Amino acid sequence: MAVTVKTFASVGEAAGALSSDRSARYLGGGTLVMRALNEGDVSISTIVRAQDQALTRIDASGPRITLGAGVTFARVLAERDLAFLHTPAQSIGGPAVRNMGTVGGNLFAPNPYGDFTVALLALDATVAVQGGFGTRDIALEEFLQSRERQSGALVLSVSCTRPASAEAFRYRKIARIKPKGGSVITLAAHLPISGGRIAGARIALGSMAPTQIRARAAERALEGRSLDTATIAAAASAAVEGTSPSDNALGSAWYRREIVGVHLRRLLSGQE
Amino acid sequence: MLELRKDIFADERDDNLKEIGKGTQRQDMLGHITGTSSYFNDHKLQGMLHLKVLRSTHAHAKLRRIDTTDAERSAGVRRIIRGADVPRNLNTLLSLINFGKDDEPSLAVDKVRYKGEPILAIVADSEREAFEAIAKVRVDYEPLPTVFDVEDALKLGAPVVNETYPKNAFIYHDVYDHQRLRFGDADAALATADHVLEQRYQMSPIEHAPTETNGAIAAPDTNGRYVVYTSTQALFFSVDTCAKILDVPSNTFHFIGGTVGGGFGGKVDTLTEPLAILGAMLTGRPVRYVFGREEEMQYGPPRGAERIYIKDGVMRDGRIVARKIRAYFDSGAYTRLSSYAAVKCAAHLPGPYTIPNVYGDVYCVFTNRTPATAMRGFGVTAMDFAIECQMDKLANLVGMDPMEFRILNAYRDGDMKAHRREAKNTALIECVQVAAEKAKWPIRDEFKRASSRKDGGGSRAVIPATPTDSRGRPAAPAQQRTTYDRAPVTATREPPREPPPSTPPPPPPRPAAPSHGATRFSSVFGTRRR
Amino acid sequence: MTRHRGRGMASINYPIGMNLGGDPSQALVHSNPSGKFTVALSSIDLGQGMKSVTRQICAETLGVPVEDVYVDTADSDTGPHCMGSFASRGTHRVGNAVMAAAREARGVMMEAAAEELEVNAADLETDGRGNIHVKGAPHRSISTKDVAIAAQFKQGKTISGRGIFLVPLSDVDPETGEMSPATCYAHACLVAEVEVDDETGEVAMVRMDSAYELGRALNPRLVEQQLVGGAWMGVSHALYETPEPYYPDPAHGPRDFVEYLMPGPGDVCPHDIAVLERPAPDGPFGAKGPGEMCANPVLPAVANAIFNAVGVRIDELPITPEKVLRAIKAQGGARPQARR
Amino acid sequence: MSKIPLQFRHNGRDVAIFVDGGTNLLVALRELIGDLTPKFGCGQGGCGTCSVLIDGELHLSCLTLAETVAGRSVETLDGMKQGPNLHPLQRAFADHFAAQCGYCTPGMLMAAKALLDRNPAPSRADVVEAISGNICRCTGYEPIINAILAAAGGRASA
Repeated sequence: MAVTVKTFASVGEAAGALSSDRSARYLGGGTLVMRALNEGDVSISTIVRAQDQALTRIDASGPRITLGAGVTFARVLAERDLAFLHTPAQSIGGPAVRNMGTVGGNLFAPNPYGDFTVALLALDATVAVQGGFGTRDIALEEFLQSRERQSGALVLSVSCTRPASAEAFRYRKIARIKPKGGSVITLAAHLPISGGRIAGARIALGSMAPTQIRARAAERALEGRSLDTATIAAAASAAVEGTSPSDNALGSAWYRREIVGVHLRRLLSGQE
Repeated sequence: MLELRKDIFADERDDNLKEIGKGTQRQDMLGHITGTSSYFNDHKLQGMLHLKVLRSTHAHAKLRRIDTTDAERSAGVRRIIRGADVPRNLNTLLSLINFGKDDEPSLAVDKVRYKGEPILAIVADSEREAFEAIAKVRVDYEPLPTVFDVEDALKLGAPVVNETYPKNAFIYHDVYDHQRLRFGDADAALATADHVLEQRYQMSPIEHAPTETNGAIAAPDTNGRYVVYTSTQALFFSVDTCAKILDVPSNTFHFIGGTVGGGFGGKVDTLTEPLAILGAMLTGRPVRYVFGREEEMQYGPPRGAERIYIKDGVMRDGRIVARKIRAYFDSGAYTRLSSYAAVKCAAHLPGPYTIPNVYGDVYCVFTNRTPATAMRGFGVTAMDFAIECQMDKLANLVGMDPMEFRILNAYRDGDMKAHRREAKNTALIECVQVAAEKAKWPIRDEFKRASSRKDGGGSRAVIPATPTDSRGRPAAPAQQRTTYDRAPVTATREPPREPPPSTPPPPPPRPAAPSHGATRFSSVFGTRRR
Repeated sequence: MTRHRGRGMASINYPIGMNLGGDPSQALVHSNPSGKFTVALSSIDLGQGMKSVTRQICAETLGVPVEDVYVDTADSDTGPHCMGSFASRGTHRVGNAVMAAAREARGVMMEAAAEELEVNAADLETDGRGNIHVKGAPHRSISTKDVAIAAQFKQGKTISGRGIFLVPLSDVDPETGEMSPATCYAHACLVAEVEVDDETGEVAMVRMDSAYELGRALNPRLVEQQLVGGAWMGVSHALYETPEPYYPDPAHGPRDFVEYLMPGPGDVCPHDIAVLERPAPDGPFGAKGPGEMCANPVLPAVANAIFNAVGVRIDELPITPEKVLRAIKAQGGARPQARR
Repeated sequence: MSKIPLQFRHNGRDVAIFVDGGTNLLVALRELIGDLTPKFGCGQGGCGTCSVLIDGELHLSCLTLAETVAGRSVETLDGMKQGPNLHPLQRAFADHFAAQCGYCTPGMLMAAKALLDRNPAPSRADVVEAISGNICRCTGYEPIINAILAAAGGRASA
């Protein structure tokens, strides 16, 4: 049985088609769904597409920015107002993957992929999901925890905080291969400063758990303090707390635990 | 950046040549840069079908039952191929040159020995339909105990991976479970050495990772022949292997290789051609069988892992007096080419150095993993890693510069090598000198003056007294006298459960007619030459 | 300081071809009536340059320009038997077979030319530009094209040749391992410089310097391709590659090029190469074969450089950051050795 | 099952084919159009051998649903030559011996073209980034990087 492709003009119709067919997958950039088809995943027999303009909209005007789920990494990189997201976007794939892969698709990419989502998680992102009965916003952290059950849902957009300054947001992907490689671990830190003190620290980690997670102990070590050597050291040593990394082809759980603090320290202190 | 050092060994060369030595453009470059070089898959054939195999999900299991009822009814399915459909469902690659016993089925019949082993093949109108049908096959496995470590595999009571070799080791010369090298008295020399260093080295398997995966397209041709477009690195190896497995004369096939998208040793094993041709024979249509990338990475054969133990004796002045090596090649579940890798490795000992006492035992061991094969540097890469790390440690131990330590111990023209042949045409010393110069690594004048052409031979040319092993040895027949002249048509269709009886003495070297189409590559095998 | 530099070296030799079944290869060479030659092989070009190097060998032996030779490979109907492309045997074994075939074809060509010029064939020589002339008398000359026409349409001669190269099999003594595994050996020595991060165990290549001895560089550009690409593969084997990252535990095998690690274009380091040529007595124009050995010295040189940088010995490949980090921790920190 | 009609521009020429549902662009180009220059290397997006330009942007044809290129322009290596003349990138690849087995070459050239079309004077880092999605197993990348830099510099020689 060949695959059926269903293309809709609106996200509502697409969402309906998705939720009514367990063998249906939404086709974003193709890097997940087309790969699965190429590799003989016969659980997919329907591809759903939507040509809704809303999916490719970028709203970068306010303190919270919104990216349509269909926005590609190349488009993020082309947008001057999104400079704070350029490093994470640039860390995805090679140029072809960045021209294809989308912000929405990245939310579903399993380890060792999904690096952009690490950045979003540190920026307090929310995900707008179109269900059978309309749209709802879900905190990204909550979305990720229920990701396995979200395959019937259609992501419309992602919103996140715009950091107050370039200094306030840092991102680093640790890969074995340069300049493009799968993540050993990925780190993002949002450190808003208020009156010289960090207020609302967010540290997010990739490849340190089954999904992208927040490093809450490290956040606590930073909260309310100035970003000095002692604070950084405290955050670095707390980085591993609450993580549950696995072994995979790129590194072992042991190694990830060993280096997460080192890399967090380097990230926060601006070292290479 | 590449520099030709024409000044070195100039007296041994005639450089008055017209075409040789020029950086002439590659004959295939224009094809490559315009995308017109033709690879096996660049052939579009009318009505082509697609073949996919069902692979074992267990590393070691009995196949209790294979139910293809639903798969047969699946849309687009033209043919399901089982082990019983393969005319001679047991082969080993080097049987073409009389080396080793047939030990590997094209499609597993009663048992799988590694995860990913092909169990059956499905030929369908499209790849998608082949995948869909494969998903509908039900296999009832009875898992068996597995063994993944080479030394565990050789222990008494280890699970038997491959019944053809019930002790999990390839048998050399019908006698030993390893290839040996004996030169001088290593134990005695170790006892008198100033320092003894024993170390363990381990090399992981390595995947060839050519950008083009393994594959073949087979199509019925005129006159009952089949044209086969293939990625093979060894065209006649593949032709004759297919002739043997499919039990037809070798001129049934017209193999066309074209350009190969990288091989590195990973396209020697004739993995896809036999099933593609059989599919074409059974359906009368062109059939394509191409590995996906995950198949290539996990179930295409890798360079096998090796574990190596080295024990060296070195004197305070830096001379190595003894080297004792035990090495294990992880062959995976079947022999493929690891059997020969061990022989090549034994001949390579003790590396490019003149050491008066050398002792080596090299094992080819079966484990429940993807069968290993050749790769660039075959049989040598891992041993060089081990030997050269060891050399660095020895230099450190005696407080010598590692470059000078290499030059001191380097083999030179006229020296006797451990495999009992005179070293000739050597150039290790000059390589060390030039590399040191390039890297601005200072070495002392006496080492700069050393030469591969000086100070060899003499006492270094002697074959030392070599003690025989204490245990009596049976009269060893000449190597690999197991004949490849396969017993006429009592073809084994599945792996034997019992080890086959010991081989009879070799028949006359040239039977009147071969019983099959495959060419015997070596009718002179066993001719002793020193 | 967390990053340490170190240098290490290794030297190796490598046997050319294999000792199995005599390791034979055949070649056929023939001319068309325009004096253009075809080499027919069943041998395979998988990127190493088989077509190109045998083309040059054939042209040199025939005494014609390389443009007048075309090499056809990989066809079992038209190409005679060859063991295959492996064991660094192509240049040496196939090259020798092509040389033998070209020599035979040259013999016929010179006889045909001699008949046209009414001289003794032994008095003729080729100029490498498509002409055959009397030694010492370049004006008494005939083009290979005219020779080919005469041979085909007047003299009834086939300007063609057959060649085979075979090293008779050497039996292996079961007790001592006595054998002749190869007839010639290539050599190499390589220095690797690395930088090791003692907090993460990451190893970065800084540079390589090497000397490779390979009999003769029949085509230096092709040799360079092998040595540059081969050394890259050596780095890859040393630091990255494995289909079983937890060997002998078979779990977590990579499935794609993200999980199967090989150095990327951003991991490439400068590599300065010297090529030495000590001709092998039985090599075509002395050539051995650069293809297989080029990666081999890199692996131990990198391992030895890591020791020089941080004082740890990693004896298991690949040398992953995890292995380096574990060793540094077990040692109680990096211990840089004397700078080289 | 019904086939889906699909029209697009292929190397400057309008083409019309019928594809099965789910067919990727690589299969459409190779098996339906007959353009064999893009190669199958992995089907996973990891090797870049199937790289093509879609409306001037580098894409992986194996991960592109064929029908999404309807009405768009697809460029492959088959369209790179300018008449009988090689593109400067092709000449530079030849001059630098930047191909061995040749299998990655079509994808490399498309990735390089995507770079130079936008950035005619790239740095080495730009070149490295531009080919970072393309695997080469033979060359060690160095000759490829040098070839692209040379083509950009207008000196397509070694």
